[in-house]
Amino acid sequence: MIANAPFLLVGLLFLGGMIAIFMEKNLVKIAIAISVIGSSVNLFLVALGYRNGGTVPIHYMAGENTVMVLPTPQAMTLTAIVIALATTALLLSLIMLVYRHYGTLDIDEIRRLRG
Amino acid sequence: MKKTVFIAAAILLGAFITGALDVVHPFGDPLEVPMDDYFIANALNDISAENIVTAIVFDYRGFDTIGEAAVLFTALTAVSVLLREGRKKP
Amino acid sequence: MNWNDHLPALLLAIPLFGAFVAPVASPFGRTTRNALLASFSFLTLLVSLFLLRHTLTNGIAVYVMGGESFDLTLPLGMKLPVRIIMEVDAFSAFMAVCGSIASFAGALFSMNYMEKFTGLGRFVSLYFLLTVGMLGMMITGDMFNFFVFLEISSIASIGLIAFWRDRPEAVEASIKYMLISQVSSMVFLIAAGALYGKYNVLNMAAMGALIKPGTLEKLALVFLVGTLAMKCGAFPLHMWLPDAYAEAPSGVSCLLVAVSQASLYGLMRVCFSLYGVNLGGAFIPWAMIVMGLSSMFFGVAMAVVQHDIKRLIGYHSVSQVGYMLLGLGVGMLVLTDARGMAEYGFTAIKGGIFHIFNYTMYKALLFLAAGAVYYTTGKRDLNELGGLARRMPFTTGMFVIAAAAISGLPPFNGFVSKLLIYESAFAVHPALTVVALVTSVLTLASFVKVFQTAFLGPERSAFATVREVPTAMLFGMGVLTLAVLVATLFPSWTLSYLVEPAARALVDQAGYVGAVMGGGL
Amino acid sequence: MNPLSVVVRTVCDLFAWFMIVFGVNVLLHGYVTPGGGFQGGAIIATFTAFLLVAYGGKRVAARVNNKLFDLFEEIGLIVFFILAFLGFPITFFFNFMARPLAESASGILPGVGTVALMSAAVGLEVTGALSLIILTMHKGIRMFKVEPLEQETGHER
Repeated sequence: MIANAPFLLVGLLFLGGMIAIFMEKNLVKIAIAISVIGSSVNLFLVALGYRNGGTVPIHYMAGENTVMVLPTPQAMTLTAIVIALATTALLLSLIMLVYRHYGTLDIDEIRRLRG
Repeated sequence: MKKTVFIAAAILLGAFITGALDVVHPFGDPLEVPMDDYFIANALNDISAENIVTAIVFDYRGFDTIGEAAVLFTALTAVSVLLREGRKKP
Repeated sequence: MNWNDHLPALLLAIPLFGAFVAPVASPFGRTTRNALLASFSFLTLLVSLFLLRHTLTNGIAVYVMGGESFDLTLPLGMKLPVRIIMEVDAFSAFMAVCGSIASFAGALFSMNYMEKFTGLGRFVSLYFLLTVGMLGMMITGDMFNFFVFLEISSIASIGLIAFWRDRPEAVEASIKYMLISQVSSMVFLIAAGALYGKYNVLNMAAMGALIKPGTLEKLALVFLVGTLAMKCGAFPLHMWLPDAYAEAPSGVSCLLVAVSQASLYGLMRVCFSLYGVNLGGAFIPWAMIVMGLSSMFFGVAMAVVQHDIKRLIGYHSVSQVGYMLLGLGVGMLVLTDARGMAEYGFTAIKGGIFHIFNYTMYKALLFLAAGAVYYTTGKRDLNELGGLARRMPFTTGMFVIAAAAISGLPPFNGFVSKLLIYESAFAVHPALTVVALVTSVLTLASFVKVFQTAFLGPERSAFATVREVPTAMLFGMGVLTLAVLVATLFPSWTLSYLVEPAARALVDQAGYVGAVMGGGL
Repeated sequence: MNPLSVVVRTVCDLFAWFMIVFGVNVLLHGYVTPGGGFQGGAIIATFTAFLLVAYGGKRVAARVNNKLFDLFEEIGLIVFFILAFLGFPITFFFNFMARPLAESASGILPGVGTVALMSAAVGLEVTGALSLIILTMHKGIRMFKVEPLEQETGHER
């Protein structure tokens, strides 16, 4: 159980992000919470690829050591980070527009489309 | 009332995810990794790439990378669509 | 080299290239831009039709991205695939044809519809990227690649929904969709990562061969089903869907309908091909049936009271998605039971798949017709519309065809697929059919109301100068009308030559797995 | 954004250029050292952010040409696509220039073939795209000064 601490940390981060999304009223804080969730997913992918005693997956840096950490999750994380960056930029632009139109960031007051 | 339901749902989801992560495999000890071992063994010999991660990103899983470049391009396009200067109403 | 073997890559490469060159080409003026939009989406449609023909004659097509040969799925000395593999069976090709027809029609429609607005080079680019995301989700065979295309399609649709950024409602709909889709795609990535961590493969077919029932698999299944059902607009989190469909420009709404079908495709792929016989009990099928029934009922109940014509059609989307979930859920329920499958399960799956085709066509047509009304009158509120039938005869005719098809009036294609779903759901429990029938009646009532208030009645003085929409828009609607009419006039041909191979491919997990893993498993 | 003090601007003048050199280094050696197209591109794009913070929006908007970044981004994307497309007689994305380790000891282009070229192309694309995103979002602040918000034509008939 204690050896799985990285996975539990990922779960806690995710939980914190989810609660922040539901609790917070401010759109910028919600954007931050979504970033936290994205980071927790990236952390999860990297943690999946760790092998005890493994080295960096680059041949001339690893030297004679043949145990390397898994490279695929690192490649996946690279992709996921860029995607998270792109979505954060878009989300912030949308929030700028929302503030321009509604004059508020409170999610409860943005309600022209209810019903 | 609504808030309580949401928080309960969030906690449930978080607990689910924590539970799922706990049974993946013990941290630092993946059991069998045929795909990654293939990459580690063959990246240097096949395409003489020292950096295996780069070899995966641009060769073995290169199609993901063009998707990723497309995501960045999409985000740029969407941002410039949202914040464009429109024509004024006459 | 044989071009037929490279069709899966071309299907994605053509619209992707169109998206990349659109910003370069758009300064050359309106004609160049429109020619780009029309020609590239037509090429995509053509490639998808060839792909469908190829899969119907030659079976499942696999395409290894970057491999030494397009069909060398397993590298030398390996039992598992390492590269990204596109896997196109009859079901994927069928969905890709639906999607590219909607994309082509929306492109033709948008040429005139959007011409008064700014930022059109970017619009074309985003439109193609949305098409790429949709088609990529439909033909990929790799979990992580599916996630990448999911993100492309959701980011592109967010940009397009908020395209009229000077309307507060559009921005609000867009941000609502963005919050939901971001959380759901992160949960999808967690589930995909957990499955990768356990089995060390990312290919869906290989994962389907390796997967064993267990705790992790069950949790991952719940996550995958939940996120993908959310993205295709099923009941508990359907709130984004009518807003997004109503506020997007009409040509885009037409494509968004097909994009939500791509999420439904992912859901079916996960349930049938990835898990298949390992679904583990009746929980997921029943969850899907209940989700379908409640989407149906609440969607139509909300639709009846709407005044905004596009919002009304958007709420009907929720209820129509319910039919497909019901049909495919009933089929999933008897997946391991050969007798039940032969008696009613296969019929249900056929009904669900046929309904996907019908729904994409007539719903896209309805959105385009509503867009045509908005284009000529500038109004979307039903209380301000009236007497348009004489002014816009073609639009009215096509709207009537689509409305009859969606309400399931007997000669039309909507009736055929709904009948297949009714009779198979009746074998599970009569109450399912009752709910479906009530939904159908309410759908009819609501479309009679729309037709009566918007198109019939006395002519309003405000619309004295209204004229029929330009030819390109009529062509866009005509493509979809043609598709609806083909499915209406030749239902048995459609069922036996298009729908049945697709249903067979969907049920055949061993075939899907075997195409990648070889015959050994 | 207002320009910061002269200290910051001098430091920016001195050191921001090293950002570009370091980024290009990371970008070009992606296949041997940690790094690659995305990382290098992101480092180069930091340069734009530096300028924006140190010199303020007005001066940057006057001096920096968005067309340049547009060009970077388009060239990167299209080169990447064409490199992927050139593998077509075999498969899309086939690494047609790759040679095994034994044969690739000499020569200007290393045996990784398209990996290095694609990495450079992606680096160019990421540089352009990230810089443009920053500049566009910064330019978007003007929305808050215009009253009322510029309306689109075309909604009315």
